[in-house]
Amino acid sequence: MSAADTPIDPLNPVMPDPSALPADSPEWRVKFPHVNYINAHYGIKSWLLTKDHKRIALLYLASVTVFFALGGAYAIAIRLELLTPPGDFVQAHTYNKLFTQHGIIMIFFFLIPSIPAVLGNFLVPLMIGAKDLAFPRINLLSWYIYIAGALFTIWALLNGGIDTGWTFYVPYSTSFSNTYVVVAGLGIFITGFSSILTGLNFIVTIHTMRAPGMTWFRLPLFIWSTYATSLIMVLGTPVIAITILLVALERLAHIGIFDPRLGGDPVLFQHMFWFYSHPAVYIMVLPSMGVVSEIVATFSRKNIFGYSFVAFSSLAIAIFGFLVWGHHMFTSSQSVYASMIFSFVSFAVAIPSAVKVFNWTATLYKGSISYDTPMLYALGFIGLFTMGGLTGLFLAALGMDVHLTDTYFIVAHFHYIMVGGALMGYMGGLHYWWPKITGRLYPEGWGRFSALVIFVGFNLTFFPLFLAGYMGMPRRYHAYAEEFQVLNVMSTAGASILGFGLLIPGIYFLWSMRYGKFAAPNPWPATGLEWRTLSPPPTENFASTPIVTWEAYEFRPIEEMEVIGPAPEQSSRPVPGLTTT
Amino acid sequence: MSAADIHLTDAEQHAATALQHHFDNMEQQRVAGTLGMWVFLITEIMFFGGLFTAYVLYRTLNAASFAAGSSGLNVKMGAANTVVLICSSLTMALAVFYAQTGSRRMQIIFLLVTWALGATFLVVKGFEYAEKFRDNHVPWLNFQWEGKMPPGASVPSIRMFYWIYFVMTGLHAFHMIIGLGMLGFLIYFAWRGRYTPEYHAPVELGGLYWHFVDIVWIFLFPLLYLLGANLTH
Amino acid sequence: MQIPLPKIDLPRLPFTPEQASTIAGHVDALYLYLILITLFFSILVVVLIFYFAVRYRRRTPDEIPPPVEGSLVLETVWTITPLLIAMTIFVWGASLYFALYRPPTDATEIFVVGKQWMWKFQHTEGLREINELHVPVGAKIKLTMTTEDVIHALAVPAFRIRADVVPGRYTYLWFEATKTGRFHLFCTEYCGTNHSGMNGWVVVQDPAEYQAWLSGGASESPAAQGEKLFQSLGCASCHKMDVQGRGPMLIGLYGKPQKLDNGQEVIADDAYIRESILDPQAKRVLGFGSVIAYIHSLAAPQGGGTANTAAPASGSTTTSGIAPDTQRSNPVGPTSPRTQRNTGGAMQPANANANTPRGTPPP
Amino acid sequence: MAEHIVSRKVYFVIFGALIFMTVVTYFAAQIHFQREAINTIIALAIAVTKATLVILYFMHVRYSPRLTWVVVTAGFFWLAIMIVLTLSDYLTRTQSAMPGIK
Repeated sequence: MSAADTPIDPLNPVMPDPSALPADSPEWRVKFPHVNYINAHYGIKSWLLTKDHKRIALLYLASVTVFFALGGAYAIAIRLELLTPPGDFVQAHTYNKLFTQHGIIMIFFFLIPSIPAVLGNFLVPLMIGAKDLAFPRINLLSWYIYIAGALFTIWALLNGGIDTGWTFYVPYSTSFSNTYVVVAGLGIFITGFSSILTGLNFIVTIHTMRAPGMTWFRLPLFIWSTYATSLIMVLGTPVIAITILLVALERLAHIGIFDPRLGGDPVLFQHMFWFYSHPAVYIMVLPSMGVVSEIVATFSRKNIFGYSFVAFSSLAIAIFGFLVWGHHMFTSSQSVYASMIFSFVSFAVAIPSAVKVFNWTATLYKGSISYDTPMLYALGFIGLFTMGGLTGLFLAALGMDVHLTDTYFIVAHFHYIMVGGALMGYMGGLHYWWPKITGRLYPEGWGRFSALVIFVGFNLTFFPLFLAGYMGMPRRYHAYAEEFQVLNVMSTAGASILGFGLLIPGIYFLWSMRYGKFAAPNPWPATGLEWRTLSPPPTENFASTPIVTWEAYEFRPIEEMEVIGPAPEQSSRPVPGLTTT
Repeated sequence: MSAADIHLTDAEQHAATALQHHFDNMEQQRVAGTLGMWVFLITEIMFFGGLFTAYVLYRTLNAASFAAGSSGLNVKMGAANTVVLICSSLTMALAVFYAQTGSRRMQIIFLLVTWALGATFLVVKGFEYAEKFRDNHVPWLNFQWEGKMPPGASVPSIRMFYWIYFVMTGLHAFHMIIGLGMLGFLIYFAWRGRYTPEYHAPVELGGLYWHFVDIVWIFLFPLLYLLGANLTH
Repeated sequence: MQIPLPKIDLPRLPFTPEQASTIAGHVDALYLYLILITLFFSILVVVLIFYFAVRYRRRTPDEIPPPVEGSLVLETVWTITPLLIAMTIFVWGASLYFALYRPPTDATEIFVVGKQWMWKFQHTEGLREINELHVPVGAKIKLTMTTEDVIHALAVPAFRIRADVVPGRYTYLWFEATKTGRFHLFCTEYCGTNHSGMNGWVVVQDPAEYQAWLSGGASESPAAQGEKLFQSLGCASCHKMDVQGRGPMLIGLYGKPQKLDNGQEVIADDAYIRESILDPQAKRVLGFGSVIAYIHSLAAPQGGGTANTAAPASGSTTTSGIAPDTQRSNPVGPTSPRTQRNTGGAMQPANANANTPRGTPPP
Repeated sequence: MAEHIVSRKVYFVIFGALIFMTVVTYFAAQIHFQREAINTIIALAIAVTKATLVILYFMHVRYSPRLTWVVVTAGFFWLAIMIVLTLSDYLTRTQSAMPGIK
């Protein structure tokens, strides 16, 4: 009987003989894991007071998952209500709260923090070869701010909710809604600062903390897109903060800045709101584009076709994204000339997105393509994002938008970008870096299966809504006209498949944290710096500051991609609780 | 600038005890801090920017009302406060200078003077607010308009001018209060001798913040106070 | 200036609403163009992805394909081509937009007021309607719109028109209906609890029929006249057609047994319906006593505005110190700049100073 | 790149200029010009100059790396985007072909 089979008595631990175990076998890894960021410290305090960007990423992962589940539950309720034309499942007032809260939670508490705060936090220092973000304490603070904002919002939800739509259009939100607008607004206001601090941290880190040799054009494309995202966070978020502040003041003290009865202008609110909220769409989808660039390169073992075009298209999207907000207001009584400017720039901003899609596709050419789960998500992303982007052209076209805006066409379009784009990228990224984050592999078969289920469920949910939209079905309708029912039944059926598909990864990710196979430092293999340290990485990421001498996505045989960090044998130490010393 | 561009000797690196673990050297830490502060300041620009946008819009639409509203403000107090803030910016800059050159005593003196000037600003602001309250010019509490009514002006728009005045100066005053708290920290740590010519980033960053708040006022003063000054004659 | 649009005769595509206005065919033509572009690019991308994914699938685990250099020519091509295509869409879309938002000068004006949660229409002849708009076929109609409370949006999918209705300002829409019939009309800017109930119909009639309707609708059937009364007397605000309102739903009621709140059951025949209209409390349907209980509670005289009785949202807890009735007692604005001439003071502005819309009323 | 220490003399010169401009703007505002725009232009021109001096000298941007220049410019540029594009709606409404909006 070998030492590995001996049951260990936790009260009287006996040190097994290391020589009886083959080095770096699974048994070895259980008994002698290398010191990494997860096992370096124990106890709840070591997590809540951590300044390690990787641990903060996990804190974010846990919190956004909770909010995703909550937002998803609202989505299911909405789809159930829309199964039949009359409003029979919930009251109209309740339904209005459902879609408002679905929107607020999914946008401000899931999509905006998801990739930047979870994957970005984890990966930015690893990818550029730094020990941590530039301001670790501010990083932790931003998580606490996020939680504080979340608590405010949850308080508003528990106390009766909010029914203004996530867009908070005045004067409904300021003078007519009898719900918890100020509290929920305060929650979003606070959470905004979390987003600002995260973006600030990334910008400074990427500028000042790159490892020697890591020039701008050797950066992984994920870093470029995170950088572009951070620019939007920093430049846009303060505007939504002041806007919400003004809404609250208007509501509490009738300052009249938006209220026409006091000389204000409700359309000004829309300008200020969309100044942030349109670029916010790019906060959600740009990081996904970065993830997809990484995945496509790794799983076709090819350098990204037109690297610099993809890199600069991220910046172009971030910058031009600030010039197009008026396309949300074509029917709002905005000046027709202003509409023309905004429409024109909207078409211009479509180009960098198209360039990205073409470059990803071209990257596959003469590659060595494997169909691992992250790649399925990435390919799904390209297809769905293409659909979402092209339907965006419908909405940017002025005369067309008049017929389509505020219908289900809009709903379908932005879900193709938000779910088909941002969520697919997030799921792909989570699978791709899961071995690095946890040191364990997820079950590949289940991964592929759920990716397909999600893809099918997603399309069934949202494609019919394009048709319903063109037929004229208005959005945010609790009860709708009979002629739209067939499409809505399809959508609800799709939503149940989508919901089921999303449950599967939830289960196997949890399972794999304990039972998954151990991951090698570079399981795929990929080229980024993050793959040259151990899985999971040690607290300071690399044993010594890496010196980068290779270009981005320079694929070489795996033996040549040495691990910068202590070999597992050297760094091993017994699991606490099993030591005798 | 990346770490690759930075070449410092080991001795220099280890000399600095204030170096945080994840930075390679003091220079990198200082550059990161400064850049971080500047990025923070542009978020502040955008934060105030929302109010400036509202101001510009409504002023364009209701120019007469805004001029009328402005004529009800106390230009002398506004100008006095402008001078106070400019003085405080000078003293703050000098405090940074003495931190850079390593004079603990002068540093503390100038930080204290800056603090006092900031407090003066707030006191004057307080008197101004009290005056507005006396004149029944506080929209939430007691707004009544009996002042100038040039052609084209309307009371709701004048009331809105006063709202914008209170929100903008209130937000600015809030930033001043935060600045005073920050100066308090700087004074305490300067007194403890924490800041040396090698490590004085907090003083420098505090200075950037203080000057930014000054700049906001430099714009608020003409936009709010001077707009209707010619009406009072 | 009116940009003349060429005549377009496009057959109705699947999953599109009826084309019932002169502009509808143009919008559908642009739609078709956009669909073709979408199909072209998505099929291109999907086919390429599938082809590459199969053709270049990984054959050995340690295979490393040689890197491929980028191509400036390709990048330029796929930057410029989409840009050119996008510009064609932009020009087409913008010209339609101008056509949609420039009412012809010879159009007949109809005034529209949105209100939580109903549409009020007023013809220049003085006739008023709620949630239903009668127009003659082939006439150019210009809608001059505003709202009493929040932002609404008027949309008629069959006409492919839509515009927000903004408090404190007039907005405009125009259309020329090309076929008779009843077409859905929706509020499409979220406006509160009963947003989805804020819809109705545009009834397009032959000019002769329309004239008859204008002059009192003598030629209409009793049922149609009754419906008009049902709408105009406000019955419809509680007895709703599609959702359960404050009063019992009337669809499928006639001739069926009804449970009453005193435990009895009656057949909803002519006599019962007549009695219920004249004396609603005589036999009350089970579960609908709350409005009556509310009316009872009003027995003691109360001050305050009853001018606008739109009740606040259910469960009206006020969170922010704004009492719902203080918000509502000051409804904005007149129906239209011309109301005074047509209707006397019935729809005078409540607070002329604050409510003056930013724009000057049309001449 | 080492830190640049600005001399005290520079600070005092800038301070003098700032105070001088404050006095000028104060008295210029009392003058009743025929066109009111002139008052605004003078006041704003002085404010922009003062802010620029503070940024360049008190905030050391003049002696800072190019990145700082970019950051500062970006901040004001984005503010300009917000104001200009918002006004592009309101100001072109006056020439709008939509009748009634004059």
